[in-house]
Amino acid sequence: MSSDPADSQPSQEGIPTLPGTGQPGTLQPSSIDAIAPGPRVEAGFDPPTAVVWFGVIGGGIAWALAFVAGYGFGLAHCFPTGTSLALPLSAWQIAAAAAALVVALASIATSVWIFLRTFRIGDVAGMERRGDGAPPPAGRLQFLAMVGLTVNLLAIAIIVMIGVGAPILHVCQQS
Amino acid sequence: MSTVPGGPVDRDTPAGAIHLARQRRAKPNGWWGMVLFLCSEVTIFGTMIATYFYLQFGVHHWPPRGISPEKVAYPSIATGVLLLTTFTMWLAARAAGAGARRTVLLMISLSLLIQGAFFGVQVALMSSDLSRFSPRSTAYGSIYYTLTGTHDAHVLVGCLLGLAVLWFVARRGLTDYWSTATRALALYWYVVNTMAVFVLLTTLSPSL
Amino acid sequence: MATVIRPRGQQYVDLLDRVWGERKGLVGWLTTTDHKRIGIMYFFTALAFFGAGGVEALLIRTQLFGPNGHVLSPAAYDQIFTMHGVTMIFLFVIPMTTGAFGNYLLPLMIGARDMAFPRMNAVSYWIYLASGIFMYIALAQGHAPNAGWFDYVPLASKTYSPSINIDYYGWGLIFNGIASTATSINFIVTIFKLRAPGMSLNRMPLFCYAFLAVSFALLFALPSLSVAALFLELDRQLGFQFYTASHGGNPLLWQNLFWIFGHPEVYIIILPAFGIATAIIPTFTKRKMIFFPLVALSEILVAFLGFGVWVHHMFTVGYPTATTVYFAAASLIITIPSAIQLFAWIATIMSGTPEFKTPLLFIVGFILFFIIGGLSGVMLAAIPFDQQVHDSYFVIAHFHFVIFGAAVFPILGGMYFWFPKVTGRMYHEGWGQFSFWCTFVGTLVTFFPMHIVGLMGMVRRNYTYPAGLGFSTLNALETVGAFVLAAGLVSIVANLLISYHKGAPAGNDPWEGDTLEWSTTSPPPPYNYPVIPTVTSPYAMWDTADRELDNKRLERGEGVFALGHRTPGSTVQDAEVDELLEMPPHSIWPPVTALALAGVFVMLLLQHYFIALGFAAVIALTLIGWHRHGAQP
Amino acid sequence: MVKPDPHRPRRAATRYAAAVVVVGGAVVVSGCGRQSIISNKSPQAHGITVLWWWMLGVAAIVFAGAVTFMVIGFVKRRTPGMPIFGRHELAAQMLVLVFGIGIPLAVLIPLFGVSDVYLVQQTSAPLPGTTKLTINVIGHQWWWEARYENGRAVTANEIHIPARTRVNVVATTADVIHSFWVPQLNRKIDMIPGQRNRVLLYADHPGKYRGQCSQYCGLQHANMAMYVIAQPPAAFRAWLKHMATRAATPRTAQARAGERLFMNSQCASCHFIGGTPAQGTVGPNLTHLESRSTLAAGTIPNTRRWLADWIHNPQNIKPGVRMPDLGLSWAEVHTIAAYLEELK
Repeated sequence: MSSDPADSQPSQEGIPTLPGTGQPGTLQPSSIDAIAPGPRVEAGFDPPTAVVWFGVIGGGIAWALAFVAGYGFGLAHCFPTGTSLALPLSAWQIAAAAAALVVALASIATSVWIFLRTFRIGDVAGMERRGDGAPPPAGRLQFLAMVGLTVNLLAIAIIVMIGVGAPILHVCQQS
Repeated sequence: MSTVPGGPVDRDTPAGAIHLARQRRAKPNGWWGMVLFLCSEVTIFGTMIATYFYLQFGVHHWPPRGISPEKVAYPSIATGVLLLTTFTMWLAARAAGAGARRTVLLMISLSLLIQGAFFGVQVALMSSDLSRFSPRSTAYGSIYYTLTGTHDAHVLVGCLLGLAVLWFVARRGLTDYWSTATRALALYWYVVNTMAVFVLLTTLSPSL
Repeated sequence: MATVIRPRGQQYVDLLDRVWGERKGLVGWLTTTDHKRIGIMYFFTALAFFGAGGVEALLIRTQLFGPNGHVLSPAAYDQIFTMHGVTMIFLFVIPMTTGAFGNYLLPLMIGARDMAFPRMNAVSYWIYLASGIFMYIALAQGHAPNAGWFDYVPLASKTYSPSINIDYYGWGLIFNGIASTATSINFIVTIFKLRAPGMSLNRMPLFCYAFLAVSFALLFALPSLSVAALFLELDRQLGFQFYTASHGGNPLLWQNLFWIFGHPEVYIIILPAFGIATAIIPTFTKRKMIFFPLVALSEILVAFLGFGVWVHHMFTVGYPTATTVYFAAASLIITIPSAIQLFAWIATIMSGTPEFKTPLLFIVGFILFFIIGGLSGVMLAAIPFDQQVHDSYFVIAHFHFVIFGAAVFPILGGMYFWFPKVTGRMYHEGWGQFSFWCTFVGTLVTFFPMHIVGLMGMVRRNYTYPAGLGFSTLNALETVGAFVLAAGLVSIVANLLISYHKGAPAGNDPWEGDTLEWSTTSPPPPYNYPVIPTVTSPYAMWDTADRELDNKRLERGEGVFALGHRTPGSTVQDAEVDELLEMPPHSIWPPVTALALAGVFVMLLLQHYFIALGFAAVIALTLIGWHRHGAQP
Repeated sequence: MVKPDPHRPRRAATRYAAAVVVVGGAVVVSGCGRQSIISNKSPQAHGITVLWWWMLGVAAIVFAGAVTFMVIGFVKRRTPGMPIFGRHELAAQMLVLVFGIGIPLAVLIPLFGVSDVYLVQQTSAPLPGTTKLTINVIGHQWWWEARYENGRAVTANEIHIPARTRVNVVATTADVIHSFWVPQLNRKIDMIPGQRNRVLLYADHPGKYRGQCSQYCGLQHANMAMYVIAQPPAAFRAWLKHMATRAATPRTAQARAGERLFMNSQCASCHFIGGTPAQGTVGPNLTHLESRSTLAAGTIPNTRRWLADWIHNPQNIKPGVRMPDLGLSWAEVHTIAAYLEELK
């Protein structure tokens, strides 16, 4: 690569020596590896990551477990061989749903708390800026909280549906 | 304008590796890759264990008539011994972070001995089982041998991985890449050991 | 070299060009680890399989043009409809979305220079290619799988399918699954660790959320399929008894395992389409997505809930109602995330300034089809109705509206949308809009009447149907529609091929797009960005100040990382720069490894287990060679 | 580049509205089909049809609403500038909340209650003691076997039931998975190896209702149809009594020759004819073959010509069928046909 007179800016440097190729170079690795770190607003409010994520997925996981348990109990009990469960099937199903509901409520409470802590009433545009793209951690927290609110809402709906629906039906009536 | 650690630092020297391990806030890519791979492996074991019970629900006699329930003693002892490697691998991973090459080599070789022994025992147990019942006669046999066989295969692969890491760490020293690899190997064994417990409980469930 | 007046900072660009330059020609393609070239290879391979699957579809439609058709023999028909399903799902849609679009665009959108594991990325492609060839060898031999893509036992067992057909299916899917698993791991780590500085979770483009969801879904769904297929092959080749009811096995085990994979699979197919839609809509409405957090959430939530609905494919197998109700509930609620997204898109179009260019037209078509398919999906979550129309043409209509109308239309729109970025040239708008209307009408005419014949009692997977049940007219109409649809698809490919040679230069950002990929040149250089961009919102390209800053930093040589294949790694949640990663150079080992793996599976297919073991040893050796340079895997 | 024609999306909208209307009409038309779920002939099928019409109505409203919104967006598309921040942000967000979460929840939960908790109990297996008659229907590749409670009456592909009577069908399979489906009478039920699934059959009126195997079961899945024939109870009892009798003895000489030929050829090893040496159970029971209107599971009508063609070369009519091509001469074929025609 020829160094041409046209390039006479102060920031102009030659090409550094590359690993392997024996070309002359003067560029300083430190300057070429320098970067401004990602912008970050210092956190006034920054709860532990685990808490935040419990607020996001707690209800979902609870539903998943209740659902697997209910399906498992149902199959175990209603298979031709009929494994006995000590308690009636519906009791197990209600218990699983109830337990899940408690967890889901705890989870939604968490996300509501975080949402309120990170949410400021402002003009529409302000909300928009907060809603997407506000600097972390506040912006990220509010984002996750909003997600958690919705996830848990749906999780609660579905837990109630199975908790009520399954016991109403005849035990082991083949569909 | 701050300098990114790891840029000027040469990550292919032990010194650079230690520096990186110290200043990292996030887990390295290799670590994440192994974690996700293990998610997939755990799902495989979960599916097989679920299969075991699904098949059990469907039949009146489990294990089927003519097949005596598994003996509890030997498999339990073997698994118990295997669990020791959780500790040795943890030590290896920690030493890798600190750049203590000798400790890493020692701990991995120690684990390899135990794991190899475990594999041998498993093979012996399986051959004795095969003399008692065949995977072709009933679904019980099929899932029993597939489940245990899958776990043994994971142990074998783990041993091969261990040998590879041992060799490269010995030859290259604890570069960032191979110290991450050591930590990933440790993760792998944590999961394989955990699965060993679940597989054991599943296969012994008729005898308990 | 002629002396040129270079802009300030040009020398860094020259340096990057030198460092990242790849080999030319065929060798270059074989050994490449560049996510863009791999994406392009994925694209053309998937397109080829799309063609094959399309031809199979046309054969099916021709056979069903009238009652008692004689185009295909029953045996041929069974192979064709099975291969149509397998091809479209495993060899076209997934590779086209995750493979082509994901590979090419994800690193660009998050401002990285490559995937987290470039060589693993390459090996996934080669494995996918090999698995596709593996399955099509079967068809060439006339031994293609013939028990349907769902491959129910005992029909697929050795007793009722003694020939090798089903073994191609079993081993082929495990083989293919390895590639997808590797890809999804790669995507997740890339999204977690390689995001540009400042791209915290709440600033990640929605496209990336879609692909994150897909990757997780694949990661947890595929093992179930692989295990099911493994059991199947153990049954078939070694005489195990997993699925034989008379020996304590259970045929429903297959159905459970298959659909635990099979339903998430449906969302794996549709989610990238959501991602593409959420990339196209803001650009052409010049408006941010309404409710960014909820849209991101919906993409993840659909994938999550998708794991809780599988038995709605099995409502007729006679399970107790007390268990099926769980799945009915999930199947109903899962429509809500989709509804959120749907109305977010509609509201965005409604409150923005939509410019109905071809890509947006395809998205509008996608929205309309997705509503139809979604509504019929809700109906199928009503157990009694599902038990009535299950395995009828109503179901075919439903999932073709979802999978073709809703999953493929955004792919087509995306092809137009990113064509300027990938090729540096514009497509022909007039032809583009023609091709849209052709495809749109074709889809409608092909698949809509299927609802009606389904309600009239026409059963799926029949190679023929009798006259006198009222199916004939509508089936003829469907066949005509299928050919119109095919014409539309051909016109798209033709448009793009011609534009590639004759199209007007596009420039960096023809659409005033909102995501980072529009900031670099078209086509992007091997290193994607001369300067790693910093991000302060999910619509990076609309934050012009940030982009100005990038140019200034290039002049100062900040963040160019030109001393090797380097890209910054960042923290998972808030994307703060954490370390500087060393990317591996091009390598010949990925294709070699894939080849050895292919050897393993061919030998398993032919039941030469020891030779298979030998090939496995070869793989181990290649992996040793792989690490000779000791760079990132 | 071409400017988008301002009328296109509205055309799309109207086209869609039209399509919705069309499907409505066409579905009504389809009601006359002999296998249509719309022309229901039992309380169960009726319940499902009503559910379908309600769901279609709601779906049409949702679809129309969505299209309207997009048309509005199209009409207003000329609003100038580049509003990176929407002017109606709150309104738009509310729209998403209401139409994305609120209304769906309000619709889906009732749907769940009505269909998956209430109606499902009508269409699922009849509770013990609520049925008057049990029929064992066994799926074979590719035909249906029907065995009546008392075990003596056995027939194939044409299942007679008494009208206005709750019949308990036990659906099992002899080989692969099949699915028993008579759309006009009730939902379908799969036939799974190792499982005894049950479904309720009830017909409001006497009549002939077509059914078909609806789970892919191999090469001739397409030609595995059956008829459910609902008769007035008295007629049904007579039919059942007749079914339980042994086969009629052939009267003509040709028929007797046919009987000998039948018993000495491979036929007898697969087929069952009551009161004769033919005790095979692989193929359909032929004791009262002539009482059926179709052959080969609804593939061809049961006439002399078709019967002869079938015996002569079944593989030509139903490729892959288990019945082999016996290579009989036409003379032999007609002798056997003559015998079978006597089996009233």
